[in-house]
Amino acid sequence: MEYIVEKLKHCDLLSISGRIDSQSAPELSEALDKIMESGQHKIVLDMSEIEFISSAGLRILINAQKKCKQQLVAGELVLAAVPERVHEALDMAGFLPLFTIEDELTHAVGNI
Amino acid sequence: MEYIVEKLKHCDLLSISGRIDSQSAPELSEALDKIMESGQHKIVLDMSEIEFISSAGLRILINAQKKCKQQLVAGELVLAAVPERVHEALDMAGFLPLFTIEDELTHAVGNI
Amino acid sequence: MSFKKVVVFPAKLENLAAIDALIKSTAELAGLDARSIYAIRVATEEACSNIIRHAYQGIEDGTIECGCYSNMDSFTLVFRDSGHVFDLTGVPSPDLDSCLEDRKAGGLGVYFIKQLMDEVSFEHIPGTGNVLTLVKYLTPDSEKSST
Amino acid sequence: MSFKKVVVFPAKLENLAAIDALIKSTAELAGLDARSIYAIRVATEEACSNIIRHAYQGIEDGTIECGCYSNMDSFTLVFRDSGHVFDLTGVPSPDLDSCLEDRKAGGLGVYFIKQLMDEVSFEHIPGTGNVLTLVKYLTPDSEKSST
Ligand SMILES: Nc1ncnc2c1ncn2[C@@H]1O[C@H](COP(=O)(O)OP(=O)(O)O)[C@@H](O)[C@H]1O
Ligand SMILES: Nc1ncnc2c1ncn2[C@@H]1O[C@H](COP(=O)(O)OP(=O)(O)O)[C@@H](O)[C@H]1O
Repeated sequence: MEYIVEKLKHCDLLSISGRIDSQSAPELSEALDKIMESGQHKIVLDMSEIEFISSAGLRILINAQKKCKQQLVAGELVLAAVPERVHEALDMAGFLPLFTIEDELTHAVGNI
Repeated sequence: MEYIVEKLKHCDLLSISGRIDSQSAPELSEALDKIMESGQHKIVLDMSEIEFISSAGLRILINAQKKCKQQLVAGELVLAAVPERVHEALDMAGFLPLFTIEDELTHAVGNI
Repeated sequence: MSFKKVVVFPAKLENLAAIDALIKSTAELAGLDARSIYAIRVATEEACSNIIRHAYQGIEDGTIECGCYSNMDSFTLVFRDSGHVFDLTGVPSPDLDSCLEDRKAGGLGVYFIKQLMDEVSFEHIPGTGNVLTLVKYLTPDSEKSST
Repeated sequence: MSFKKVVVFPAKLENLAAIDALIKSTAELAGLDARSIYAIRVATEEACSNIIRHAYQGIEDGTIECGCYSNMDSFTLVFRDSGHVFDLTGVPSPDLDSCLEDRKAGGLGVYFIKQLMDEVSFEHIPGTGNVLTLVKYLTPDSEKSST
């Protein structure tokens, strides 16, 4: 897994790529934690370059979404540019109702 | 010239494509006017698909920028994903200091 | 086409990518369609990460034997370990309908395995260890896309 | 290579795209580099839209004769019209440094023509009309990229 964080006015944009499994999921967790510790709880996750994700990755997403939404001024983790296989995993996990999912990165960043 | 407007929470995203000359510039003007008449003065212009622009197009941009910035709550026309030739025309016109220019559409939308 | 391939890996999280590469290339060789291959890869990650994290919890130097068996009708994965005995076929489905606050973060792995594979069976062979067998049927579609 | 091409267009804004297509294909044929071709296209739009909007202001059924002349050293455009006489070579440069509020929206066209072309000359031939001549030199670079 590789990632880049871009700090924007309205949100942080976290772009992750590669393989997210039990081995690499902690890196995703740290990346999200660092953003939240900086005080930003509006996060757009660019998932377009994810090649593989297992339940270990999904676990990180749900935990981050909980933290974002628990803030006094509620934040949100928005999932953007979700590849088909990743979407199927989110569906199988019953996560679709728990996240805003945007096809276009610009919409995600513009609407958060 | 063709265009699409996408209404986002933080701005309107206007994507224009094709040829902007003295013949088609009025269409660009109308598109921008319609957005401003709707009350939105934060506008991101996606220029990535512009094939050709003459001074007639630049004239529209400067007029729109003036209107956006004159608002009580100042807006802005941000130029995004500017092709090289268009950038050269903006430079030649001395417009570079008058606009925020963002390489990435997501940055433009996320920072406006 | 019918073949088998068996490889033993040290039970470490850093080997998950290597296990995935083995399973992926073998499933491609077996002519499975892209959707089935991805399903098998996810099931494998879930099964092997559970073995590494749970079956070998507190145990050093464990191994996972990954066996791939392909024939005309199906693609079978057999994972063998000598860790704690645990029959995942008995794990109940997680609650997928609760609201965000009540939603459990974990407990999806076994569910994914059951959803993604056509047969899931567990056997403990005393003296030898745990045997988890996962089967994916080759659909006419997947056979077609194999040509 | 040396050639010429002359086409007459009705002086209407809707013909700007057709004029552009002519100039572009001719400049490509002349072997100009992409940057020079774009410069010539912009200069042409500025010149022809000024003829349509200003030279023929209040005049119906005007025409623009577009001539392209290519030789080893240069690419020359000659635009002829029979509208109002106007020597654009005398137009002063716009102020490009004022702040946004004071910036004029127009007055860039003639400036662009002068910036983009190597020679700009105007002649009024009584009884015939206005002749605007724009020349772009072929640089060694543009000749190279023509092969
Ligand atoms: N191979 C195994 N050995 C021991 N315990 C296991 C094994 N696989 C699963 N478990 C138990 O079953 C539970 C559910 O597993 P799973 O659905 O993969 O979710 P998670 O691993 O995220 O908790 C685990 O928390 C663990 O207690
Ligand atoms: N061919 C022409 N015939 C008559 N007047 C012209 C012609 N070209 C330019 N002009 C005059 O010169 C001015 C500057 O032209 P230009 O730099 O192209 O800017 P713009 O057309 O945007 O005003 C025009 O406003 C017009 O008054």
